[in-house]
Parts: sequence; structure tokens; C-alpha cells
Amino acid sequence: MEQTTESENKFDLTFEGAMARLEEIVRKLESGELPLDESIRQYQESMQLVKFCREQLDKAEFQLEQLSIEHAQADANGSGEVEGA
Amino acid sequence: MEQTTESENKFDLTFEGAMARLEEIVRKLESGELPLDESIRQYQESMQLVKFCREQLDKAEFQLEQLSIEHAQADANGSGEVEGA
Amino acid sequence: MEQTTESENKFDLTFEGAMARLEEIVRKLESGELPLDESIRQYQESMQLVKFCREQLDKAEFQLEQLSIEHAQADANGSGEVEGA
Amino acid sequence: MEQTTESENKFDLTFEGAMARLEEIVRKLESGELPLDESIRQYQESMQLVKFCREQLDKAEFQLEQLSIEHAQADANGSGEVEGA
Amino acid sequence: MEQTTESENKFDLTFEGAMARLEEIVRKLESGELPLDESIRQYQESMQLVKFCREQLDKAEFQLEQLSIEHAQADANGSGEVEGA
Amino acid sequence: MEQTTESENKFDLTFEGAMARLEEIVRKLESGELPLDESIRQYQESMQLVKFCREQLDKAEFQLEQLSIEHAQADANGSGEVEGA
Amino acid sequence: MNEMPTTVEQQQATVVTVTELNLMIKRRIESDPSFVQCHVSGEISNFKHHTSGHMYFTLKDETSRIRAVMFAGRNRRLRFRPEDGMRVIVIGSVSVFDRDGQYQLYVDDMQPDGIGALYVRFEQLRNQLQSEGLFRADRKRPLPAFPRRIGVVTSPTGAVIRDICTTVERRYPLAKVILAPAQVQGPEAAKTLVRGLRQLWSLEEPVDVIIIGRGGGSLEELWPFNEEAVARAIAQSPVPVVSAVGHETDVTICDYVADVRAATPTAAAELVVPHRRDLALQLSQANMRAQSAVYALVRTYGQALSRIEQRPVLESPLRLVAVQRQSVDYLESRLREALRRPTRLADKRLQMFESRLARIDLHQHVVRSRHRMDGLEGRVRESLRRTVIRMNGQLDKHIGKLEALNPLGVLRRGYGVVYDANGVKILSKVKDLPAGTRIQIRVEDGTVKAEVISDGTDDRVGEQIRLDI
Repeated sequence: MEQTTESENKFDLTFEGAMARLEEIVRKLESGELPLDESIRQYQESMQLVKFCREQLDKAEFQLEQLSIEHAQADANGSGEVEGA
Repeated sequence: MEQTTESENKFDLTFEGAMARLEEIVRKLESGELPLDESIRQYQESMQLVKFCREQLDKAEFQLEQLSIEHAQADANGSGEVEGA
Repeated sequence: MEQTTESENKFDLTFEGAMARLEEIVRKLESGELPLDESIRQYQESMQLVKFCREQLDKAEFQLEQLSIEHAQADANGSGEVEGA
Repeated sequence: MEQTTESENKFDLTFEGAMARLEEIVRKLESGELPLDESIRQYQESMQLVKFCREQLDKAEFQLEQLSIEHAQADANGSGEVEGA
Repeated sequence: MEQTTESENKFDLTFEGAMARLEEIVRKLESGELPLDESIRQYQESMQLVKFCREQLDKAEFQLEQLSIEHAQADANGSGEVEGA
Repeated sequence: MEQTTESENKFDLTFEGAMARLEEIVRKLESGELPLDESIRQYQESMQLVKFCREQLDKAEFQLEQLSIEHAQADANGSGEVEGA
Repeated sequence: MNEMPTTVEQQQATVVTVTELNLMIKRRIESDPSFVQCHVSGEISNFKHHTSGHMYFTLKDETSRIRAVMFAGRNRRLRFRPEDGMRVIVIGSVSVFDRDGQYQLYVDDMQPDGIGALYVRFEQLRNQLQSEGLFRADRKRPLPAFPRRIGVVTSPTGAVIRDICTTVERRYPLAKVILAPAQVQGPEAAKTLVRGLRQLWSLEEPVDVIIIGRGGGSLEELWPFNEEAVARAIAQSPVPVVSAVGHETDVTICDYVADVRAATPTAAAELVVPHRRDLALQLSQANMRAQSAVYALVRTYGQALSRIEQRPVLESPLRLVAVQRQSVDYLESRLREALRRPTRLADKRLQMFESRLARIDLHQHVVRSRHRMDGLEGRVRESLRRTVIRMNGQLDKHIGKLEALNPLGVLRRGYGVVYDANGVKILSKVKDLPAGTRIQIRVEDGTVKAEVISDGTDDRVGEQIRLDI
């Protein structure tokens, strides 16, 4: 059930939200003010956030790649016409 | 349905409007201020705008060329008469 | 119908009006401030104006030619008398 | 009809008037302020005026008129002598 | 029953709380002001606290171990994709 | 019954109380003012007190040793894991 | 002679030099208007025409004479040669020739007497009309450029009309000459001249210009043209008037009043009408000017149109698009550049977090905690251990003392302690030990049970022994 909650959490989570949360956690961890178990929980969360962000980034890069290719093709066709004209 | 909306959108869109929008998107993308997924959406839109602008330009060039040819022909006939007179 | 309107337009148009309009259009086109489609419309109009002006000039030249011929004949008759006096 | 009007015009026209009109037309034409078609109309008119003046000069016959004087004895004699000269 | 109470106790107890308590006990013991039996009781308590802390630390170490492994795996996958892109 | 009283006595008795009583008895015995029987009673009491104290101390030592063993065992296990990590 | 000094003395205050006196006289005379422009009649004598051109003579009558001078600038216009004995009327001013102290008449004009009276009238009329402003330049009207009808007031039989007709016919036959016949000399002449002028004005079709004149003659012959009536008629003329009276040297009042003065009738006609040759030339020029102007206009317009047509934007309209295309290309290239930016930025940031996370060593945290805990544990144990040792020490001390203080320690020296049968109560008094009492005796190495055999007696030995010690 915990797993599910996390997943839902991630589902709603934006990349930027995750990054912001990550920032907060890193800051807290760096401050060394957290209790041990809290540190571990936060560290754990940070790992999940990193994973989530990395995935999002990969997905985004892939999409951009795709778009770039599509557009390059469309362009090639388009410019071909123009130069031929 | 999305496709249709876009088409309608483009129908109302002028070249200049598209260019302005494009400029705005490029600026936003360059600033790095957009959320990641928004970046991708904007990039996608910008690609369509580029395509639309190119099409408009091609169309314009074609029209100008036609007009220029028509005029050159009319001129050739016209000047012929004048020189003959 | 458009053709008719243009023709009527030209009917009212003087050579000078056409030249002034032409100058204005060229200036606007050169300024690069016109929207693309407006540029094309203006270019179209400029071509029609050039044609109209050219026709007017040709007509004027033809009339002058005619007058010159008429006058030369009249002169030949007339000047004969004068020089004889 | 236009021809007739011009002829009538000429009929009323004095040599002096014609010369003045001619001068005016030449001045206007040289000023370059006339529209093209008006220039040609004026030029046409100027040619007619020149023609008119030449004709006037060519066809004119000198006339002497002597006013009668009741008391003057030499009246009839004087004018007779002059016209004979 | 005693065992249960301790567990409950421990349940509420944080590592940091336990350490603080331990610190306090040490101070008391080192002050030499405690009666012997009290010393022994405190000693006994301190030993339980030590046990609790040790367990906590062991648990933390285990969790960290786990996270480290997970992360290393995720990283290996993730970075592989990214670098391939 | 005496035994019980002692035990009860001892029950209430703290190590420190016992030591204080011992001190007092020693002082009294050293003063030599006590009648023999009283001396003997006191001496006998001192013996019991010594025994009580000894027991108390033994108990404490036992605790120390006991935990020491436990700890050594736990340590052996724990440190093994930790160092292995 | 004797009186001289006094006279001289009397006049001492007002002594002047001769020069000054002559100057005073000169000023006095010249300031008197009756000596200015006065008409004087007399007979010439002692006439001398000096080589300088000046004329010196004496003017005299039966009873008197005056010296006169007429400077060259004045006498050049004389229409007769003055000579001795000639009666003349002169116009001039009296002044003093200060070198000689002589007053003399400075002659401006001179006429032979007889006509001299007429001359005076002429001058008077001329002054009169001039003062009325009839000769003013601004009254002079321009002649019409192309007169249709030219009125001429002159003798129908004279050469004047003939010359005018010939000239007009030759130069400008378009103009019609209308002759108003008039007598040009004699007593009736002025009247007929005025009538002629009026006739010409009142024609149904008015004339455009009038020439009035006659041929040359004596002053008397020309006199009608000096008559006031004629002059005023000319001044009243609604059309410009050209006077052509006599020869060039003859000046009449008419000439002053007329809008233009011509030297001769032919000259008058030439002034009044243009020459047809000039007109033909003018017409040709006008024609040429109009033509070149209109051709120039068409050419200029043609050039202007060509220039417009050659403007780059019209000649190559694709430029219009080219600029925009560049903009699109530019934006697209920027877009491509920006493509990876968001992910790259995000990636960089994420990497930063990762590296910061990597630096966070929770393990170390645990290790430190463990150390701290171990430390605390050790301290607890050490503390307790020390307490136990200390307490043991204290206890041992007590025990040591107690060992020495064992009240039964004396037993080792041979003492014994008597207890009751139960071994509880110490019995140290004889009275407590009646015979038969069961007792326990504790000695060094144990306890024995015994029974008192006999009652004891008071024994002080023990005391003594104790005291001995």
C-alpha cells in the first residue's frame, strides 16, 4: 500500500515540484539537524525524487528528440519546395 | 480533434502573429523559466508555428512571383506597343 | 466584381494620384513594416498602378505624337504664309 | 460638340486674349504643376492658340477709318488720300 | 510485561531522545552522588538505552546499505540510458 | 524471625545506610566503651552489614559483568556487520 | 579825412571784409524770391560766346542795363543763335559774382522776343500743370500690347497719318486706325484737337490707344499743342495717349501730359503696335516652350515611373519575403539552440542535487552516533565500576577495622566468654552463675557446653590483673 501511495504521489508530482522538494531535503540533510530516522526517511525520499526526476528528464529528452526529428523531416520537405521554386 | 483546433487556430493566425508567438516561446525557452513539460509543449507549438510561417512565406513567394510574371508579360506587351507607336 | 471595382477605381484615378499612391506603397513596402499578406496586397496594387501609369504615359505620348503630326501639317501650311509675308 | 465649342471659343477670342492665354499656358506648362492629362489638354489648346494667332496675323488687312467732322472741310479729301496711300 | 513496556517505551523513544537520556545518566553517575542501588538502576536503564540505540543504529545502517544498493542499481540503469542518448 | 527482620531491615536498608551504620559501629567499637555483649552485638550487626554491603556490591559487579558479556556478544555481532559494510 | 577815424571807429563794431560784404549781398539777393526765375525782356549787346561754351552778354533797354551769363549746360538747348541787337526774353535768377562785386543775371533759358510772350505762357502753364501733378510718372499708363483700334488725332492731310498708317500696316495690320481729323495749327486748332480726342473716346467701339500729333514747325505753329485745353483733354483721356508733336527737339505741354512721348509719328506707331515678325517669333517660341515643357513633363513622369519600377522592392519583390524568411530561420535556429536548454539546465540542477546528496554521509552519521553511544556506555560502565571499587575499598576498610575490633579477639589470648545455655547472653557475674547452671563457653577455636559446679566467690584477681596492665 505504501508503494501505491508513492506512485500516486509521483503521479501528481511535477518535475519542478520534485526538484523543489529535493532541494529542501538536501538542504535539511546538509544542515545535519534532522534526527537519525528522519534523516534516513528523507534520504530515502530524496533517492526516489532523484529517480523520478531522472526519469522525467529522460522522457523529456526523448520527446524533444522525436520532435526535432519530425521537424527536421518536415523542414527538409518544406525547404526543398522553396528552393525548387 | 486537437488537429482540427490547431487548423482553426492557424486559420485565424497571421504570419506576424505566429512570428510574435514564436519569438515569445523562443525567449521563454531560452530563459529556462518554463517547467519541463511546459517546455516540451511550447517547443511542440513552436515547431508548428515555424512550419506555419514557412508555409505562409512559400505561399507569399508564389503569389509575388505570379504577380511579377503577370506584370512582366503585361509590360512586354505594353512596351512593345509604345515602341512600335 | 473586384475587377469592376478596380476599373472604376482607375477611371477616377489620375496619373498623379496613381504615382503618389505608388510612391506611398513603395515606401511602405520598403519600410518593411507591413504584415506579410498586406505586403502582397500592396505589391499587387502597385503592379496595377504601374500598369495604369504606364498606360497613361503611353496614351499621353501618343496624343503628343498625334498633335505633333497635326501641327506640323498646319504649320507647313501656316508658316508658308507667314514666311512669305 | 467639343469641336464646336472650341470654334465658338475662338470666334470670341481676340488676338490679345489668345496671346495672353498662350503666355499663361506656357507658364503653367513650364511650372510643371499641371497634371499629366491637363498638361496635354493645355498643350493642345496652346497649339490651337498659336494657330489662331498665326492665322490672325496672316489674314489681317489693314483698315483706316476716318471720323466725319461737320465743320472740317478737308474730311472726305483727307481719308481718301490716306486710303489710297 | 516489562518487556512490553520497554518496547512501548522504545516505540516512543527516538534515537536522539535515548542518547540524551544516556547522556543525562552518565552525568548523574559520574557525579558520584547517586546511591548505589540507584546507580545500578540507572546503569540498568542506560544499558537498555544503549541496546535501543544500538538497534536503531543497526537498523539505520541496514537501511542505508539497502538504499545504497538500490541507488547504485538505479544509477547504473539511468546513467546508461542518458549517456546512450 | 530475626532473619526476617534483618531481611526487612535490609530491605529498607540502602547500601549507603549500611555503610554509615558500619562506620558508626566501628567508631563505637573503637571507643571501647561498649560492654562486651554490646560489642559483640554490634560486631555481629557489623558483620551482617558487611555481608549486606558485600552482597550489594557483588550485585553491582554482577551487573557490570553481565552486561559486559552481553555487550561483548552484541558487539561481536554488530561490529562484525558494521565493519563488513 | 579827419572824420575818417571817427567813422572808422563808429563802424569798428561792424567791420567786414569786402569778400564778406559781397557774400552778404549775394546771400540777401539769392534769398529774395523775386530775383529767382524772373522773366526779363531786353536787347542783347556785347554778346560773347566764350570757348568754354558759356555766353556772356549785356541785357539792356532804353534806360538801363544788366550783365547776364548763360552757361554752356543751359545754352546748348537754345533753338536760336543769340546776337547783338536781338530782342529776347530770358528766364533766370539774379546773383552776385563775388569776385567783382557785380550782380548779374544767370540765364536758364532764353527765347527771342515776340514769341517771347508765348514762351512765358508755356512756362506758366507747364508749372501750373506740373504742380497739379499731371506730369507725374505714376500717371503714365502702359500701352496695350496688342491694340485693335488705334485712334489718331491729327490733320487728315498731313504726313503724320500717312506715316502712322504705313507703319501700322507694315507691322501689325490687325490694328485698325481711326482718324479723328483736326486742325494742327491756327487759332481753331486746339478746339479741333480736343474735339478729336473726345470723338475717339466716345466711339461705340472704343479705341485702345490714341496718337496725337503733327509735323515739325515753329513755336507758333506748334502752339496748339501747348494749349491748356488740349493738355487737360489728354490728361482726361480714358485710354493711353502717345504724343508725336514736331521734331525731337520740340517739346510741348502735350508731350509732358501724354503717357508716352514719341519723337516722330512713325516712332509713335512703332511704339503703339508690335511687329508681326516679332509676334511670329514669339508664337514660335511659345509653341516650342509649350512643346518642350509638355515633352519634358512626360519624360520626367516616365523617368519617375521607371525609377519607382526599379526600386528594389518592386523589381525583386521576393525581398519582401526574404527578410521574413531570415527571421523565421533565425528564430528556428534559436529554437534549436534552446531545444536542449531546459533539459540541460534541469539535468545540471539534478546532478548538483545528486552530488550534494552523495556528499551527505549518513553512514558517518551512524558511525559517529555509535561512537558517541559507545563512549557514553563506557562512561556509564566505568562510572559504576569505579563506584563499586570505591565502595569495596570503603567496605574493606571497615572490615579491616572490624577485624581488629572483634570483641572476641581476646579469645586468641586464652580468654573465654561465658554464655548462657542458649549461647545468647553473656554471663560475666558470679551471681549469674550459680552452680548447676548450664553454660556455653566460647574459646578461641570454638564453643563448649559446661555446667557450673560450684558457686564462685568474690575474686578480685581479675581486677588486679587488669590494673596491672
